[in-house]
Amino acid sequence: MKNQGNPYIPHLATVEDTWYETYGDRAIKTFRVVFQEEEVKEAWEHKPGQCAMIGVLGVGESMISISSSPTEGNFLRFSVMRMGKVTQALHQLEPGDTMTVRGPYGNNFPLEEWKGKKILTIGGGIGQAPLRPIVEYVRANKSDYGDLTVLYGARTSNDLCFKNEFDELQKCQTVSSCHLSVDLEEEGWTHFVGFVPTMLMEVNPSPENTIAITCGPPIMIKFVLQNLKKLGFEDEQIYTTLENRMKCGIGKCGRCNAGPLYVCKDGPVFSYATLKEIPEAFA
Amino acid sequence: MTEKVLQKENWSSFVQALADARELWLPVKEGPLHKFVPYSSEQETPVDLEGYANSSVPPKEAVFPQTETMFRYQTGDQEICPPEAIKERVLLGVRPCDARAMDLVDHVFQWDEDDTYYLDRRKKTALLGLACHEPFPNCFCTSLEGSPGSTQGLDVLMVDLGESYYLRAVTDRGKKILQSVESSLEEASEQGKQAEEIIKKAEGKIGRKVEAEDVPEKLAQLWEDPLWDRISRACLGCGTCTYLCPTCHCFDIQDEVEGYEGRRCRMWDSCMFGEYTLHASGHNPRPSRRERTRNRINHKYHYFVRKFDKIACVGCGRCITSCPVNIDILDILSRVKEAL
Amino acid sequence: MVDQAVIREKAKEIVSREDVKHLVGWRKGTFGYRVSPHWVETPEDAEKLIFSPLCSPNLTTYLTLEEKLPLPKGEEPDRRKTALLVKGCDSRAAVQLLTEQGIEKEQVLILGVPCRGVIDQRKLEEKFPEALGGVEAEWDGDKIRLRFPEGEKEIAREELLAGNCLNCRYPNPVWAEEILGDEVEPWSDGKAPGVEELEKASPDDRWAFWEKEFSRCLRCYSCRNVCPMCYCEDCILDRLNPTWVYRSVNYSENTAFHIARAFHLVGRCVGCGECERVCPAGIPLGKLNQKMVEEVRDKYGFEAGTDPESLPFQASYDPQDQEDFIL
Amino acid sequence: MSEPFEPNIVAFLCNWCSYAGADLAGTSRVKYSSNIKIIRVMCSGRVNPLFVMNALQQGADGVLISGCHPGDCHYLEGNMYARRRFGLIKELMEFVGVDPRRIHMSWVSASEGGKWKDVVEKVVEDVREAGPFEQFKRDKINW
Repeated sequence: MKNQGNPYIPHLATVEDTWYETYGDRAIKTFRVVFQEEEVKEAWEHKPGQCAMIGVLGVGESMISISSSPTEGNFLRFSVMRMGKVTQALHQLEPGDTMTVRGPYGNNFPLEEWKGKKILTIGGGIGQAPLRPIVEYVRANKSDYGDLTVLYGARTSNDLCFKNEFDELQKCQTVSSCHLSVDLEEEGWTHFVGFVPTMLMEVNPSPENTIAITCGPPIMIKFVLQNLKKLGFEDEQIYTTLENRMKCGIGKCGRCNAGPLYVCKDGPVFSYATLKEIPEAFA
Repeated sequence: MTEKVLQKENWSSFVQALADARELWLPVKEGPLHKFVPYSSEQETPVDLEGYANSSVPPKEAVFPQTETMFRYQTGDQEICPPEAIKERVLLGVRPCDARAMDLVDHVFQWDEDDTYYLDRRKKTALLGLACHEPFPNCFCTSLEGSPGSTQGLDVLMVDLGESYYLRAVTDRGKKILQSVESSLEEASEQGKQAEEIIKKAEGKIGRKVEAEDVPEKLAQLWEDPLWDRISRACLGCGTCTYLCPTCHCFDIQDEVEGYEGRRCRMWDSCMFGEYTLHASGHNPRPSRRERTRNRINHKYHYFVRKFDKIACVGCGRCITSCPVNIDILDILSRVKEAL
Repeated sequence: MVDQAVIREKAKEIVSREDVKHLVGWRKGTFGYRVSPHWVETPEDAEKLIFSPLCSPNLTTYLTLEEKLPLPKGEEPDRRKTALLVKGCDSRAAVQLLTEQGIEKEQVLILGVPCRGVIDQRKLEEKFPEALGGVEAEWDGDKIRLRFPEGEKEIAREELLAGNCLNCRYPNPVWAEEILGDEVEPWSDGKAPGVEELEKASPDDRWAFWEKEFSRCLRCYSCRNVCPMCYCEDCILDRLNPTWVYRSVNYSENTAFHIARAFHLVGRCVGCGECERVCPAGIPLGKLNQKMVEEVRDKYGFEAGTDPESLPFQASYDPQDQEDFIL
Repeated sequence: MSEPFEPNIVAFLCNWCSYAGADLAGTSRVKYSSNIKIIRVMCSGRVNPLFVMNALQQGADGVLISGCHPGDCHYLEGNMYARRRFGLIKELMEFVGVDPRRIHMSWVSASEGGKWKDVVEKVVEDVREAGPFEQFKRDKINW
């Protein structure tokens, strides 16, 4: 979305609503923001998987994946984990404050190609944020896709994001099966207990005409990829997103490269077939 | 093709005429190093280019400043105002390798989205190049399709004939510049041939070379090779080789606030620094100098080639000269070639 | 005098020992007068070792520069010693690191080489431009002999030595397992003329001098990374939260950087002159540190890296410290 | 004569002695000039020379560090380290060209409200003589 030609000048957006997904020192907070200028609001379109540079004037910017699908409405949702200087400033924003947004950046999940296929999303911790737009998009265009399976786990039950939405997901029929997991036994927890990769083997999805997308901490992705291979998934059927430190978002500042690929331009969505040859991808 | 000759006596009137037409930048000696700075007529030291092999800090500083304000704002009212536009300017005394380097860096800043800051400065900057007649011991531009007299990227090429300079306009912008300083110039007769010999002689003086054709493929297979440990062992992880490299273009973006005024600015950054790739979570995909040195060499001789089909190095030799512990890129390339 | 053959023999013997990982010395560089650090792991590598007035790199910095990366499960860290060739000032840096627990005693094997002062590369380039084509250097009494491809030249030591070597008080290694070569006579009381002359200038002239120097700084941080005393994992300059020193390059941030770094070296700088040698902008950082070295020596009687049992200077105090400036 | 230059002075006061001393000066209605901006720190030994640098960069014209008298320190030796540290930072700053009258250190105990007033007046007078600090002030640079 050009801004008088200068790609670095951000648009101003107002925080409409914000709520905490998880608490603690690495709290996760979700923001629903709307652009202040009308023509920016109209001209903006993003696809699931794309990210945006959001930030606070005077503090800085960081690249966060847009966790709302375009089918949900004319707003943007971001789920931000509190880690450094910018995310701390973002966490202090209350409804009515102003946030700077520029983008959308990066490629997107190739949902057009996936038409007619079954969709399997495997998320871990904050990894569910980039996957959420896929779930919403597939639910909105239910007829185009096969059945949708959502696997999502976190360390403890209050580390799970989008809890309220999962209750509703499990009931509605647009999602064929939804599995939640926590790492350790907890009283009052009825679903699976254990790591996400082991839950994946439990659920044992068939690789036939299925696309698997996984996001989460690097250690989880490593084992999920191994298990998916064990289940017979081909490299072209597996997709993941990479995270690297980004500053410009448009392939100029040079720091987000994983080997020859720029995560901000050639990614963040990659198929495992491409990532296999890049040794630095999982560094 | 307009060819002119400038006698060295009226060199200062030539400089003054240039400075009146456009904002003039030229290499001035500051301490032990030459640096491109805007010319001010009341300069104490007389401006001449004797004993100037090449500027220590490349002229990229004129089109890609070390610190550049992207926009200012008042933290209270969130109103963003970009900086004022810059004036037309001319760089005098640019070496041909630096001009070729600017062409290479243009690829990055024009790829897919235009970096308006860089491209605005680039369009308004005319390059008045000076051919080398006394190459530096570490120059190896001839091995990378460069030459002490190459005109790629230059508007005017100057060659030092001894007591006069031979000037040849390469682009029509160069022609306009030569016309605007007509008064101090004379018509050239056979100085053109003299200039060719000087350039030929200078090419012969280039002592160091490398055959770089097969380097990109070899680098692709040397990812886990122990040669990277041996090369990067002495490295200090400082930013000298990248800050002084004309084809390095990496930058960092930071916000600075002073009272209620703030600005977002960008400044040079180096892939050899640790926090260049440090994630906020503390994870660093390139934790030690070994990965960073490997990445720097791969970026210039492998990744850039895969994306733009050109090697991002012009053989100016600054990284060899300026490295505090003498890590020599030609030594690295020869080890890469021998490793397979 | 130090004979290179002795050093090579010693290196071969040390490297073949079981408990030594490698030996770090100097070897001839890839062009002109340059010398670069050299890792000796096999006896053949030892053949390239040299020791001459061009060997200015301070190798102690490599003891703390090696990153300690997390090891895969089950792999034991390599506990073998690192052997190091050190000149007088380098050995003081090793002692200072020892007193600050930057290194452990069993981790290092220090071999001292008495030094008669190293050449200032900028003075060499000015006086002998042809040195860039290739040169070898040797001490010869109070002269330095330079061997160029086309012939030999001699010059008085004082005209070529680096500033900090001219006023060096510890040419002989202060602490070493072995000294390879006979000791030399110290030749200076350690008073730097450059510092005195700047002290006499008026505050405005001093500021004008330093402002011009600091505005040339590129913030490439080679002075910080080469310094054996600068080995913090998370340097205060890289902190973002809060950002103490902004990353933009202007004389205000540069001055804050240089004063902060100079202050972190008070009572720790051993005067090896590396920060001044490696600075691409040629800023006389040695003068800044030398001023504080003399200040600490005259007023507090403390010299960095001279006594392995001493407490770090800024981490200790003396009831009789000067307090005339306190209201 | 134009009105006198009003310096902007940042003071780092140790919580146990000097801050209490300044508090005592306040409660006993002692008048002292308002150019002093007080920052409470737990001990004068906590004050990092970078605080002094940052204060001068961001517009302070003078810096005062005040701690307990030798022997009174709540942490036994914090003021001793501070004494050595700020004796040296004054020398270093002076060598770079910063006027020595801009950086002061003082011992003020919790009962010395009067002394605190005298220290403040002397520091304000010194900094006023030294004039506004322009040398490496931050906002002077052309953004």
